[in-house]
Amino acid sequence: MIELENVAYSYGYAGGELLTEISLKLAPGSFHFLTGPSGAGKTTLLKLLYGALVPTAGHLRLWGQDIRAMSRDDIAILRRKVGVVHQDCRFLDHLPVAENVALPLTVSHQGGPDQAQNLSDLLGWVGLTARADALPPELSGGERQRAALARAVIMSPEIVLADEPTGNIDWEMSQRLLHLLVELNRMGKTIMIATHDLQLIRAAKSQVQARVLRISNRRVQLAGADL
Amino acid sequence: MIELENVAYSYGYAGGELLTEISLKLAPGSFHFLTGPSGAGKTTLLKLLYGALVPTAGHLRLWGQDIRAMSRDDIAILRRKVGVVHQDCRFLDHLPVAENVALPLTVSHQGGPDQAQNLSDLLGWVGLTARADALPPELSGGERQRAALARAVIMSPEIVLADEPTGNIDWEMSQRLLHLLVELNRMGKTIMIATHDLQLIRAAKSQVQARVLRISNRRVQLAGADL
Amino acid sequence: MRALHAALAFLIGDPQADRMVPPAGFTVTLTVFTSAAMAFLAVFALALSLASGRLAERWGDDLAKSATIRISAPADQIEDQTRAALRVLETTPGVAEARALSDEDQRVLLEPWFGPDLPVDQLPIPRLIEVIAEGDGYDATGLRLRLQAEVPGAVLDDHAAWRRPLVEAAGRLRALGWLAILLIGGATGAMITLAANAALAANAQVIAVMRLVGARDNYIAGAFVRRFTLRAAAGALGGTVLGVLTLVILPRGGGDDETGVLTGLGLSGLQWGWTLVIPPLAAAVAFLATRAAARRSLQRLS
Amino acid sequence: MRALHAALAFLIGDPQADRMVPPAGFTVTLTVFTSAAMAFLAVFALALSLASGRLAERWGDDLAKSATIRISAPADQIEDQTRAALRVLETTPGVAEARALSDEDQRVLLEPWFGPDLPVDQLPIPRLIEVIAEGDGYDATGLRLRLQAEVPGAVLDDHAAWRRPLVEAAGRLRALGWLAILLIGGATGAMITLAANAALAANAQVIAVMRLVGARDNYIAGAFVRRFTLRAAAGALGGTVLGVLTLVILPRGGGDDETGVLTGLGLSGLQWGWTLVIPPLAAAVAFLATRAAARRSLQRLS
Ligand SMILES: Nc1ncnc2c1ncn2[C@@H]1O[C@H](COP(=O)(O)OP(=O)(O)OP(=O)(O)O)[C@@H](O)[C@H]1O
Ligand SMILES: Nc1ncnc2c1ncn2[C@@H]1O[C@H](COP(=O)(O)OP(=O)(O)OP(=O)(O)O)[C@@H](O)[C@H]1O
Ligand SMILES: [Mg+2]
Ligand SMILES: [Mg+2]
Repeated sequence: MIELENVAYSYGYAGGELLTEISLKLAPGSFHFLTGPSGAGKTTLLKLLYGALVPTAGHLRLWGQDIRAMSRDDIAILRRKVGVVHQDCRFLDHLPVAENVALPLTVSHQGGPDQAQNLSDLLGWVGLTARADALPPELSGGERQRAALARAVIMSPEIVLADEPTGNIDWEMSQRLLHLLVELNRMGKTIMIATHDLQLIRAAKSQVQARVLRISNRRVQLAGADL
Repeated sequence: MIELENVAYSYGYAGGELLTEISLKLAPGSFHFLTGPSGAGKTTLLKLLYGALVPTAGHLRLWGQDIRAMSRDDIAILRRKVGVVHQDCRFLDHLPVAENVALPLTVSHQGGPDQAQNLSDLLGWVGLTARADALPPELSGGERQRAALARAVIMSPEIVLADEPTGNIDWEMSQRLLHLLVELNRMGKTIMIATHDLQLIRAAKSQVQARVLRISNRRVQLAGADL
Repeated sequence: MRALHAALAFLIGDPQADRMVPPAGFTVTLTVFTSAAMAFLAVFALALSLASGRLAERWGDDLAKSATIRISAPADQIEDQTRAALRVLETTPGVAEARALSDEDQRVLLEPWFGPDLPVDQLPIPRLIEVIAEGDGYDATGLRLRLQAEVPGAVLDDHAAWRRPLVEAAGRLRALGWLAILLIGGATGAMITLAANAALAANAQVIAVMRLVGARDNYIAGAFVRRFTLRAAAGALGGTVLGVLTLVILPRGGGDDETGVLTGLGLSGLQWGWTLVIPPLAAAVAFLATRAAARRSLQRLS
Repeated sequence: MRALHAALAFLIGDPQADRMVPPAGFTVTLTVFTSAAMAFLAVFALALSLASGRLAERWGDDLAKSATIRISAPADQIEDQTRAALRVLETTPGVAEARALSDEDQRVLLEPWFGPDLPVDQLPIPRLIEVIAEGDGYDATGLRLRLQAEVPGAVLDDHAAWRRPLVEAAGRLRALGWLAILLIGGATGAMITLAANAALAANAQVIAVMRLVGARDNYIAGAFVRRFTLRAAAGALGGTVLGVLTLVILPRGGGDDETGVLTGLGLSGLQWGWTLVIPPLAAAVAFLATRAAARRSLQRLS
């Protein structure tokens, strides 16, 4: 569903390409971790995957379409199949958490009654039931990340791309979130998580077959068994 | 230097007090960790400590002054003795990283030549020399956290309050940052770090005498030896 | 029919989409206030223009009947000279009509000076010819020269000519009013554009979030454009109503004489209809300005 | 001296502090544009006010010398009645001077009608009295009644009274101009306040960061206030210069006759000085508006 062929990306300042020679295929139902030192380009790679950035070289195909041939509206429609957790979770600060989480449904005109049930189940699972009516600026750091994850998965998208989703969350809650993603993966969804948390990767590996990708030296490599 | 006596805090929504009966003394040269589940009130407690929030009950004294008796200008002056790393690191987005890091010096009119040396040493230590001229929105998540830590310590403040400073940072870099804080502590500064990262706490305990506080059940308790 | 339908759909909008734009904020207040203030000023400029327009017309009409020619000559020559003067006037471009006054007419004219009992027929008083101009009027200097040559006893007295600059002044005032309206319209457009841009810039996060969850450009832009257009229209409506009320309340002088129009600065009859144009015009300006601003912002933030 | 020093320090500012406020942005552009547009309109309103003011004065002066009293009576009574009329006029409030015209004066007056050869002394023509009014003038109806009672042959002819409504109109126009200036000033203040508020709201993060690093309220507010005041002053200066240039370029009619002042709508001599007041006034409005906005914002975001 997402294919990268020799993709390179550069933000255009001195220092040249940030990522180079990246060839990667995200098959349906696969589970990936993405690691690498801070500033290696994990967020950049995820942004390429959901069309927020366009490769400076190489080919990137999303569901068979070349990203360069897509209009902004095409990308908007495509985003409805991709759930994204941003590293700096952003919300509509004037709408309560529940509405923010349901935003993807609203935008694609799908707010039905079974979706409402779905929403409250999801809020319960990420532990935000009590804060459903709060405004996003009133959330704690970890609560924001949980709300962002809930928003990313509410449409049961075909791919979930999560950027450091547990950076501000305690271990128990991280486990719950991981469980949610593992469940989605078992339903055939593709998952990719960028993280520094090696413990999280270990925990996942005991539950699903996860590939660990590592960005080092501007390239993406399969990480060894040292994890 | 900071004393809390029976302090309570409530954001005023249903559910009552978030923190209660908190009595705490931060002595000069002490090293504290603050843990607790997401949403327990770690950030709230730190905000109380630097005067961004005022207790709803109890007494809070900063350098002997009661917080309720202080004007906004008093608090501003006091902030110059406190280095803060926010959980969501905020910067002046139109100024380059180096200027942002030097902001506390600028505001207190202290930008001399030795400070410039200090600044570049500090940027080197947190690994931002190459990004010194970038604007904050061009930084990666981890780079932002490192810049925020650099900004917090540039004045060699008497207290450093860091809220989840390594949430987006890889293990090696976290060690470097911890080292910086340990060095400051050895110079007599008081450090308090809110974190979920148990590995970080363990690493610190092998270097300095650190107390681990845990917020649970709305109160602050000394965590046991299980860490 | 389709345009009406589109306009209705626009007015009703998509309540879901509208919720995504933060409801209040200073840029929104600014838009309402700006369009209200500008509409208020526009009403005044409009009144000024229309009033000066009427003034220019009336004074212009008066000007047309403004000149007399006086012929003083020995009693036996006076008839000949009068005929000669009338011949000259017939061939003068810009003169619509020329008529010698009868004794009775002259008596009426002189009454203010001598009272009603003047024995006009016994006095050696001159003969008067009334000249009625048309269009831009005649060339007074040229006419004087010709009369001097052909009718030695004739003197042209265009005693109302001093009003001509007044008529011109009224015309200029009217032009100035329209210029002010144009300026006000342009300034309003620019201010609403800037306010919309400021709002869009302040809501960069809203746009980023909407993009992230798969909202299309039209959906995002629509919400902003609708909000600004409706606010601008509401503001303009308020400003217009206030302006009209002020005009109505404003003390008016002279009544219905020729100067009353300027004195009262009021509008009359159908002219009030012009003010109805202001709010939809402001809405249209706001619509175009905001749409352009939204498109540019969305392009830039892509 | 101290005020000057403070003003200078304000203008120079703290370049370090100024860097903390994002330099550009639509709210800043909006401020410049708004104050420019408003200054431009203010120049026009000022010109309108001053020109109508002069017009009202001149026409008012003319009005003062606008009436005559005509006394027609048998030759033997005419001197008595003239004296009686002068006595009445002496005790009429609002009459500055009254003077019976000599035969020579009358000949000059009648010349336009009868030519220079009229045998005034041989004709039963009435005696004329010139009445010069002062202040608001006299009560014409009352005067008429008194003359009717005491001087049967007298007729009051205030033949220039038709100008009175014109003078009133000019006065009203002047008042309208000042009203417009007030409105423009108020609207400018409100718009700048709103723009400053919008800028402060958009820069909540800047304020939060500055607070975090220990900046005092005055330091933060100062940076915003300085930026807005300077921009508003610059905008107003530009708008004023443009407005003055437009006034200079605008074609002017009639020359220096009594109506020329309105026609040209220009300013004369010292009046140009008034336009110099506009930019500092705009700056003062901006200063006060922004400072109030900044204080409120800092209070709210504390
Ligand atoms: N918009 C931008 N313009 C210029 N440079 C950028 C921009 N965004 C990121 N960078 C730079 O590109 C590099 C990679 O950034 P990226 O955010 O992809 O890193 P990351 O691997 O996600 O790091 P982290 O773990 O700290 O989040 C960083 O050095 C960053 O400074
Ligand atoms: N401004 C606010 N208004 C209302 N409620 C708030 C506000 N800020 C925080 N809260 C609530 O108070 C609780 C504690 O928040 P706090 O940020 O202190 O948690 P935390 O311990 O730092 O959590 P995390 O580890 O997730 O950062 C949370 O439930 C949060 O929703
Ligand atoms: Mg990242
Ligand atoms: Mg927190």
